[in-house]
Amino acid sequence: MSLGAYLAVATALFVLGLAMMIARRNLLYVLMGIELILNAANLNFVAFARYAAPAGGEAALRGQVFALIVILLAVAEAAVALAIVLHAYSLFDTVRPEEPDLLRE
Amino acid sequence: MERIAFALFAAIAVGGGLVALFHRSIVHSAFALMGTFLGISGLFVLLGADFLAVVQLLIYVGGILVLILFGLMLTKPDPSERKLRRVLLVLAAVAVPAAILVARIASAARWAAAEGPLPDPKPAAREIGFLFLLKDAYLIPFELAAFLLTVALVGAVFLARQPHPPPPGGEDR
Amino acid sequence: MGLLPAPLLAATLLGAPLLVAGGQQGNFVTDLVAKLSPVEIPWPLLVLIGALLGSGFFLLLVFITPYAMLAIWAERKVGGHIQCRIGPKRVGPFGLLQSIADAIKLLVKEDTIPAGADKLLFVFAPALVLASAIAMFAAVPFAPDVWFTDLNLGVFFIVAISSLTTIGVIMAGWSSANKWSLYGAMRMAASVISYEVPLGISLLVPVLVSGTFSLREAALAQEGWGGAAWYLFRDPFVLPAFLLFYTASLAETKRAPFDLPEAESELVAGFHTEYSGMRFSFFFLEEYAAMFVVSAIGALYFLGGWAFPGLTPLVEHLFGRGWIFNAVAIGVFSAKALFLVFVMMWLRWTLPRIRIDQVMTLGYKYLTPLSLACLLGAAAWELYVVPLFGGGG
Amino acid sequence: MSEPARAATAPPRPVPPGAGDEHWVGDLRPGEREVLLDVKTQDMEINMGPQHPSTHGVLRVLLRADGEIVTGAQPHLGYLHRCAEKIGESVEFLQYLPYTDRYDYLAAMNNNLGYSMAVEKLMGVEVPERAQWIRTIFAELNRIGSHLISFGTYGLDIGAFTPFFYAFREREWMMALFEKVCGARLTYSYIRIGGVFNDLPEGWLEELGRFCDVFEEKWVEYNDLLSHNHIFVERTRNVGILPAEKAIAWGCTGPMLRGSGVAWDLRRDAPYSMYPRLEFDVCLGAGLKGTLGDCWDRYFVKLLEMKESIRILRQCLRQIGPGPVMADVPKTIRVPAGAGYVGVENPRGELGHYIVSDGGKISRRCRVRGPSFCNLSILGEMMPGTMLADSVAIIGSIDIVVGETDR
Repeated sequence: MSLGAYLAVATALFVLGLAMMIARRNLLYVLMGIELILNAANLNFVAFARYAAPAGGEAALRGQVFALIVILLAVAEAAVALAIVLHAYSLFDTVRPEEPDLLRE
Repeated sequence: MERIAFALFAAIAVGGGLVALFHRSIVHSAFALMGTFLGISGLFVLLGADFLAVVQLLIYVGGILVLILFGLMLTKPDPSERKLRRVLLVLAAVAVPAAILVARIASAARWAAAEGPLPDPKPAAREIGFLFLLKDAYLIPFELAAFLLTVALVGAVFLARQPHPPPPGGEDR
Repeated sequence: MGLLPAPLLAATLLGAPLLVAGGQQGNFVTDLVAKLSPVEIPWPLLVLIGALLGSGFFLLLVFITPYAMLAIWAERKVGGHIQCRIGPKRVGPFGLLQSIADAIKLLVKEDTIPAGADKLLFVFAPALVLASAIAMFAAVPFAPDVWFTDLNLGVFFIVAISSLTTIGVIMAGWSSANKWSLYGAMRMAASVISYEVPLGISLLVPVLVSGTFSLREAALAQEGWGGAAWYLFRDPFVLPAFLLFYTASLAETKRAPFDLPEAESELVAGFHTEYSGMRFSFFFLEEYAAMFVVSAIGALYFLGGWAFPGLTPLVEHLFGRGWIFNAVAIGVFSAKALFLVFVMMWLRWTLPRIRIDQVMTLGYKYLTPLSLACLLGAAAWELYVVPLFGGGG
Repeated sequence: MSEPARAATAPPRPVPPGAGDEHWVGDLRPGEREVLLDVKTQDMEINMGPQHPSTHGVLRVLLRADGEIVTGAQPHLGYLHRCAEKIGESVEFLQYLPYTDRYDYLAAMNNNLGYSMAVEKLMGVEVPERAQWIRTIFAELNRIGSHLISFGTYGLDIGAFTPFFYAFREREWMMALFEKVCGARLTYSYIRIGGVFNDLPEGWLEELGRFCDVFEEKWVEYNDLLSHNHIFVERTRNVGILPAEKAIAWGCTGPMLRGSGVAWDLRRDAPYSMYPRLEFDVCLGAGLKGTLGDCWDRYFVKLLEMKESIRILRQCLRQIGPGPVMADVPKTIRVPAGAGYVGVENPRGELGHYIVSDGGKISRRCRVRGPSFCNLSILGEMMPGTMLADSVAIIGSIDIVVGETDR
């Protein structure tokens, strides 16, 4: 498989995640979109690392290490984001991202 | 043959993403996302990142997805979700050409040693552990990640709690 | 009935990464194909073949089903004897064929889908649950040279795959359009999220001691004349870790006293209230497969795998490490794993069920800190005490 | 106010500030309580029953639940209604006796006794002494059998399967004893108006003595198996606490009332049959494991009563003498005009019969006060604020027999 194929999948996932964040009216969709984007990025990291250093070694693992840290960040982000969503839901009684607009007033 | 496996996993990943984006029911979207995560896990395997593939399964499917499902059960979906916005279609229309374009660019660029079949991957779990802890290269990111997780845990618990103490008797539960 | 392809497809999906992750080593199905083929087949193709044949059909039909049937029979027999009854005895000798009769009954039963159910997810959920059970089963080695696939991340993989079961259960509970099912699903999600942490951490103790995620390598390292090589006796922190692991695995496999997702006196039948016939039997199969898998992990990682003091070294001494040794190893290993399964049954028929808040309290307040303490203690032991005795780390 | 057909039409029961400290299950500290209660959720209505494993028959309880926490409960009765009282006003006195078996089918002897005594009181019949002894023996033996079922099913409710079978082992013997006397195993109609149907067979009393010996051994086993099981205690202590005043105010009787520490037992306080000549204690809940009046207390009172019944049985065995077992009662019973109420201490509480006669063969009014029915009425009061699993424990500890709540 060529690197391009992996990149294509990653791009598709990235755009889908972006679309999900922009177009769907639910904070949880935003959360899911972010996860998709992070996954796409991870795929890129790993694919580049694999093709950059096919022989293995530390260089080949760098991408994986980065991806691992991204996954860790995603976990933290998901926990906090979910807490924010629930918080917003209990305050505004909605999960639409455009409703909480207290700062505008 | 690797092509077939790749096509399978890529189809699962992208198909899951598409369903997640376009399905009217958010619960279906969340379950479709599981397909995406599984597909990406498979792609990781094909890329020789077996440790990462299992981590992907464990964290995304076992952790984040369950969290999202919990969130779904605890919130009320918006009724206006029933009608999808046109933006969605436009973006989806952008996604496919963009992916093809990136693929073209990527294959046109001269990446080092990207030609020909790659040697078989080696198991990476132990090496990643060494990288993180023994060779000092990634010790600080590792510690920072641990610190971040702790902070996120405390923060999430703090955030999810009631913002104000409920007024006596006037709580509209 | 478009039901059977679903688990097979799911098994393939899971089996492919599973076997690739095992490297080119393959399993005996792929070995056979490679040997028989006149031309050399590239390994990814072998992997796919292995996934299709080995993981899907082979494990499901040849191994899990008979095992689960036997386990279900044993459960009823054990329950019967604990309760001053006899248990099944009419169908076949000692009622041994009772499970087959039950299976036939389940197969010919009407397959109902509730009117309000989400049909797609309702049908897919049991397939997903069963597929994860198959994939878990595939990673268990039975003897030094008998395994479906030798993963270098074996136990890690099993823990990860077991989370798919959770998703399947949530899916089943949500799609049934039944509030009791939903309760079961949410209880499952809550208890699994809480208990995955102590389960994983307590498993890290033998991982730390053995230095490998591979179940097979860990078991190989515990062979020897005495039982002293068993990790259980290696240091004072592994035994508590084993108890913590066993407790947490009860919750993971939703066995009593943690059987809240299907607590029949509270939730009717929990997440599988609306299921009937074949689909119901899938949940059943998964439960027993999961029981066996966690018991196998316990046996391989804590109880010395296929080593038995006096017996296996003797066999090795007499016959070498040939097929006789492997056969004995399978016997010893199965006995250990099945003993742990038996203890699970014993507990089920003895203990009352605990409440959901008590489950959470136990998980977060006691098991998690204790398992962390065990991990720290074991690490310190390996670092400071083992070198005193001249052991290498 | 008419009862709302669905709980939805009733105003939601407000959760008191601090989530009802007295109701609260377990020992959650304030912080934990907030974590449990903070997320904004909708209450969900669930039908527990009529087909539910732990409603002990065809009871239907409409629960309103916020996640795992029950915020409202409304029992709906009538799925097993068989017009027992109306039948009592349509058939002759003796013909009605078999119907009494069917209200609390686990304590049919006690039901027979209650009805017979009510009719006897109106007729002014003097029951021979031996018959009185036999009646007492059977009432106590059936109390043991009924409490055994209660013990076993309570284990099932909490999730322990095995005690049920242990309880059935002894109950089987008890039923065999009944079978030897009257040929029936569940609905006996053995105690008749004026005495009992026939005398005891040869050797029966000796076997009863053996039963008492064995049962006392097994009683210890039950306690080991369930009463002091840590999980069981944790599941039932401080759950469904019923203070004494409340129990009295809601008209609870039997183990339900005694579990709250109120010493009220008709056998002692309104003695009938041979009870005045027997020595026994009224078993009370003492808050041994938790608060007084919790589920564990109600459960343990029943266990203690089984032991007390054995004590009574032994005294009966010592004192019973030969004699007739039936008073001189005509074939067709005509009851003089008048009205009378007789309450007897059933395993589940006070079973009362209020009979009005106009002097004919058929009673004018036959009112039955069922203990399960009265005890069940408090359900809606006890449930809010508990958890779903506790609601099962509470229903189990109230120990209803739906045949009796609906009659």
